[in-house]
Amino acid sequence: GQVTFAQDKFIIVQSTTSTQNSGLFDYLLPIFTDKTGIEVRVVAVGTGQAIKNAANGDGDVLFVHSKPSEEKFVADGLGVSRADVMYNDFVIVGPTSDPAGVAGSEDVVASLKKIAEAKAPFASRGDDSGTHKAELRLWKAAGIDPSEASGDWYSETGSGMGATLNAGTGMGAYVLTDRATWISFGNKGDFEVLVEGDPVLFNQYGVILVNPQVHEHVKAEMGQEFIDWLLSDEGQSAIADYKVDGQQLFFPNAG
Amino acid sequence: MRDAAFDMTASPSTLPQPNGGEPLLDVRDLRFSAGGEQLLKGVDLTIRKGSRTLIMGPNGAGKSLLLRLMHGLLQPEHGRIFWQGAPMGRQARLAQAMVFQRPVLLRRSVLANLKFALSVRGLSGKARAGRIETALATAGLSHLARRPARVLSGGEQQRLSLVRALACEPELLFLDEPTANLDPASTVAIENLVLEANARGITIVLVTHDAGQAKRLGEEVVFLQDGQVAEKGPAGEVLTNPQSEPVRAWRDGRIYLGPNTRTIRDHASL
Amino acid sequence: MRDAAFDMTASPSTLPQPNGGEPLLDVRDLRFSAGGEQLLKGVDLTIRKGSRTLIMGPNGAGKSLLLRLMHGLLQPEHGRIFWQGAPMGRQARLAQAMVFQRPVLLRRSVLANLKFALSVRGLSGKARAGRIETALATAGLSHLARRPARVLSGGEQQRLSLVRALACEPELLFLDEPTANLDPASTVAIENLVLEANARGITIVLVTHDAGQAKRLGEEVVFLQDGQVAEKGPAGEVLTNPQSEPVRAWRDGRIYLGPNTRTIRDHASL
Amino acid sequence: MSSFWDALGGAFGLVVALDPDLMEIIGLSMQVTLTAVLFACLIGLPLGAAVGTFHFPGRSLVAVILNALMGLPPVVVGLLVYLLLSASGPLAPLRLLYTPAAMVIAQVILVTPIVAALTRQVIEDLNREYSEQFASMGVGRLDRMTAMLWDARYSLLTVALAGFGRAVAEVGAVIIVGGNINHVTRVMTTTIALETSKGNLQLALALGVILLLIAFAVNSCVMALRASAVRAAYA
Amino acid sequence: MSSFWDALGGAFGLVVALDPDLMEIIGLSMQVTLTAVLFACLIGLPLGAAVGTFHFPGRSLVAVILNALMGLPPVVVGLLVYLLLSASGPLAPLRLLYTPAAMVIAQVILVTPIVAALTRQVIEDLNREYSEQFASMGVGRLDRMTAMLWDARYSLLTVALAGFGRAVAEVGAVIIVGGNINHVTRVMTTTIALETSKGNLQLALALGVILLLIAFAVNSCVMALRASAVRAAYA
Ligand SMILES: Nc1ncnc2c1ncn2[C@@H]1O[C@H](COP(=O)(O)OP(=O)(O)OP(=O)(O)O)[C@@H](O)[C@H]1O
Ligand SMILES: Nc1ncnc2c1ncn2[C@@H]1O[C@H](COP(=O)(O)OP(=O)(O)OP(=O)(O)O)[C@@H](O)[C@H]1O
Ligand SMILES: [Mg+2]
Ligand SMILES: [Mg+2]
Repeated sequence: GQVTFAQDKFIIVQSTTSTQNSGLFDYLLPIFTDKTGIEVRVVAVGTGQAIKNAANGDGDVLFVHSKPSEEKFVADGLGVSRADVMYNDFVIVGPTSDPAGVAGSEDVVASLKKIAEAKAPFASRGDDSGTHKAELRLWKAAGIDPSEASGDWYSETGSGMGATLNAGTGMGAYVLTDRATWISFGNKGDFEVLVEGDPVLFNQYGVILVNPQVHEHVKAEMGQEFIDWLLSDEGQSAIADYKVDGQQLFFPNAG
Repeated sequence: MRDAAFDMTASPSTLPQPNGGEPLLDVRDLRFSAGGEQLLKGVDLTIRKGSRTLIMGPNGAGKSLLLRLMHGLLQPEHGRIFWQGAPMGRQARLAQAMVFQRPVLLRRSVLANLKFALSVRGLSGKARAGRIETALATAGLSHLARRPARVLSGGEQQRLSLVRALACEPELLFLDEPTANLDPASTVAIENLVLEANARGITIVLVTHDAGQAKRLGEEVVFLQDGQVAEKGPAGEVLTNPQSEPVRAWRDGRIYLGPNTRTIRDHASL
Repeated sequence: MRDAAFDMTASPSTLPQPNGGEPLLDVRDLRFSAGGEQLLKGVDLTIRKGSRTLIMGPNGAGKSLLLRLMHGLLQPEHGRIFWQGAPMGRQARLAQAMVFQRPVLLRRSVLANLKFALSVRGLSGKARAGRIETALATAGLSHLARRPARVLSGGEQQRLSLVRALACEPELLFLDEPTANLDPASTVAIENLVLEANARGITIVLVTHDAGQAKRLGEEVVFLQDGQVAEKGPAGEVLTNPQSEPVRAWRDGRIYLGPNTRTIRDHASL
Repeated sequence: MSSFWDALGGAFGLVVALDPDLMEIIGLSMQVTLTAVLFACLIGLPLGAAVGTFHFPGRSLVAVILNALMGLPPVVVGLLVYLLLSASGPLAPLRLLYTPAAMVIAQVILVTPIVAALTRQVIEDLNREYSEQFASMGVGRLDRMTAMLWDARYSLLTVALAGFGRAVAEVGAVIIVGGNINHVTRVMTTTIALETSKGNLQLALALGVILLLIAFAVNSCVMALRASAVRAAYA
Repeated sequence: MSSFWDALGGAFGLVVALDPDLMEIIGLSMQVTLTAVLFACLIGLPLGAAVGTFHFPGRSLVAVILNALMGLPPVVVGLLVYLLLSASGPLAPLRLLYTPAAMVIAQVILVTPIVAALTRQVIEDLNREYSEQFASMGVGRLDRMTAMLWDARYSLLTVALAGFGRAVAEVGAVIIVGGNINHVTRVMTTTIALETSKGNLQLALALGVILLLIAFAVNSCVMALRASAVRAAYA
């Protein structure tokens, strides 16, 4: 550790837009700060940018949802260790008119095939984020290469989840989104969840302490305290308690 | 000074008609202030149709201001200006033209300056080309037609702005020291031009500091001093036999230390 | 015309010294072109210390250009200018001052214009205040000190720019038609001011179209015509008994239809 | 920053190799920006000239509003256009959302106030010199405006270039109404934003350098044209 | 758009109720923007004046570069400043990343070229009038610049306001170097971007309207000060 001045009693968490946009942090962090006096400053950016920023040492804790990238981060020695914190799931949302007729399906791969056959508009994040990577895995499972239709029925928005949802509702396109962002999203229009419940739609969040041996100014003690609290019974139940419109957004699964 | 209340209600037709042409422009108890100071202090003036009126007086007397007001470029603070019996309007200004003391030329060639002025009056094509040619020849600027107007010499600029105004064939022409920067030959030429224009029926109002010019051109002289008319009358009389102290002082090249001079010291060393 | 090759190598000390003061400014075969035309075509001129030189000539002859070149504001295309024997530099310009034909005043008050000019010369505090007061009184502008300089009348602007230049106490003063817009009293006053300054040792170079003024002020007259010196010599001789046709034409108020006039028609109606 | 030079080299390599994807993006950037600046000038120049020339009640209010609109946040403009064009918006039938046309609309809204506000200032300064002469000549309103726009054209070039700078650099509005859709509405700035969010910071920077070079080229062309026009005017 | 009016009403309610969160955000916006504009003017005014006044080799190149830099993409500026200030960057010891100071730095880089390029044009126009008189008087370089900056001050106000507009509306750069951290670096524009990505479009728009009103208020104050200064000068 290092000497910590009063005004220095904060840590920086590099995280993704889904945790921020869903309002989870607004709920969670005051509880932690009240208890420990440690302020948590969240920088919410794309997964890739968050990992890059953390690799540069511009954060004490990394809190994202892209397991392979996270494991590589630790394997590269940039992070101390990785722990599962919570999960939620992906869903496919789309217009109630449902031009591809996928409503009510629990088979996401079959649904994607239908969408591709119908050439129904589909908005992809196209930004290499955790969500985008998950989507690409699903297309691959369906045996479809949507990039061939890029600019046609398949739109890569190259933007965050919220921006992609805005685009989707704007153009009436199906979107694969994490449930948390969707539930707290304010511009739903006539969209609703059409496909959900497929086990492959599982979305795991992990937390990593940035390696203080690589970046010596990393506030390891306070960062670890935050991680420990997230993984503790208290942190886990706080996550479970966070609800929007009566719906639980994240499901704790530490340990 | 006249009674303002009376003048405000006076209509030009009720005023005595001076002999000569009928009144073209009537100025009644004109006052004007700027920057917190009264610069014109009740000027009465009648410009008769076809006449040549010379406005004279020391620097800062208000000659240029008076021209601006008569031309409708400034709004009087008090008093009235009538154009052919009716209050001044845009129509009146279109029948007038003015050559400013400091010529304002567009950032274009000599030719384009003339073109612009004429096309504003609705002229184009052959008619315009003809007039432009005449104007250029008159100003002795034919060989400079394509030069940017801003690089002309002082005298050339003055000549250009004069023929630009004349080319518009106004009924009334205001000239503010139009020969100040001209060589003797150009001065003679411009004076002849003014007399010719006047002979064609164009009414002339000219500001000058040159007593010789005033005698050559003037019919009527209006002598301004400190924003007021000190004396007016036929040019011969006013200039050769002035009745007022300001004109006498002016003629002798003296400073008039009248009641409105703030301190004697102000002008002492001039 | 002189041989250019010779002039380029000539140093002023090898040149014959005219009687009177030593040469302050030497102009050798000066040529200048702009817009594709040669406007000065080889001018030779010596300004002696303490002298009064009048530059005269018709509009567009190149008088103002010559002043600009002598003051170092333009670079000659050919030929040389020497200041006290050495090539012109910034130092020379600081010893000179110029009153432009069209006064350039800062967008500030009359007072601030004077303040600025003097502080550029390193004056401030009491010394500056004193000089400003004198300058304002000299120009008869004391009561207008706080007025924005841009709203002054034409004559007031000219007087202001003159005293602004004088206040800097130059060794050499260029005056480009400084009384063109002045009333008779101011003209007399400015002429006296110029004579006084000259008596204090300030060398004067003055452009004018006024033959009377030339006679009153002039020692040396240089007559320019079409970018060339048509005649030069003592004022009395040149003006009363001109040897060259251009000056004779000028004196008689005629247009000189010399070899360089493009067409007769150009100037015919002027 | 050695990885930056690698990225820059790589990006230049793509340009030199005329990589079709990058060319498409650069082309669309220029097309959208130049169209937007053209329209912004068509509206902003006369508008600014009118406010700078004429006296009418509320004139200074209009001037202040134009100045304030220079601070129009791109995201807000994007949202506004999005709400107008979106499927549930009033202009939905035009089906312009997520097309280059939508991006042009957003940029026109963004750039017009800049052009208008700066034009107002330039024309107001010139008008101080010309207005009495024009009034004396009886020049009509339209003629006054066009004459001053013409005579101030060299100063107004800088104004147009300021508008170009704003448009070419802009990302907040175009990403909302264009959606940064690959092969459809992806331009330089949205690509830079995307690469940034992917964590490809060096590539993003390299693309930024290329964008700046393009802006530099456009500015150079404009200034060269201007210089030759000035020369022609004096020849 | 009735929900927009609700949102606007709600947002105004927050302003009227002096909602501490919103006040904090507005306050930081103004603080960052005004500081940035101040520095941008301190650099850009003399720089633009120098380029507009003096003849030196490469002068027109510098003018073109300044013009081109008006098209500096905010994201690129953000990245550049990020890479400089990042823990692995050369200026890491300053520990400025994710602080308002970093946002100011980014905005200064963004706004300075705008101020400088527009100043150059204004001063160049004035210099055409003054330069001979100044040369005649032997006015030194510094005095020339300051005299012209002073005499052109009313026109330059519009330039400064253009810089203010750019800074106050800017989001791309400040979100990268500031991080949009609640209570630390969250300003109006990043809040608008955040609410947009949350899909709270109406709230985002309402915040945009408030931002515009603030910009309008700032412009009004500046113009009112100007007007009273003009009046004082003529009194
Ligand atoms: N806007 C203004 N504010 C303050 N004073 C002004 C304004 N306009 C003109 N003046 C003053 O009014 C007076 C008269 O100006 P005017 O230009 O009419 O003089 P003039 O008689 O034409 O003199 P000159 O022979 O020098 O041209 C001058 O003292 C001038 O300073
Ligand atoms: N930059 C330029 N480009 C083209 N022609 C120019 C330029 N500058 C001056 N001239 C021309 O040079 C000639 C001489 O100009 P100058 O101002 O020296 O005349 P002047 O003798 O002072 O005349 P005036 O008595 O009218 O003041 C004029 O015909 C003018 O049009
Ligand atoms: Mg006058
Ligand atoms: Mg001259």
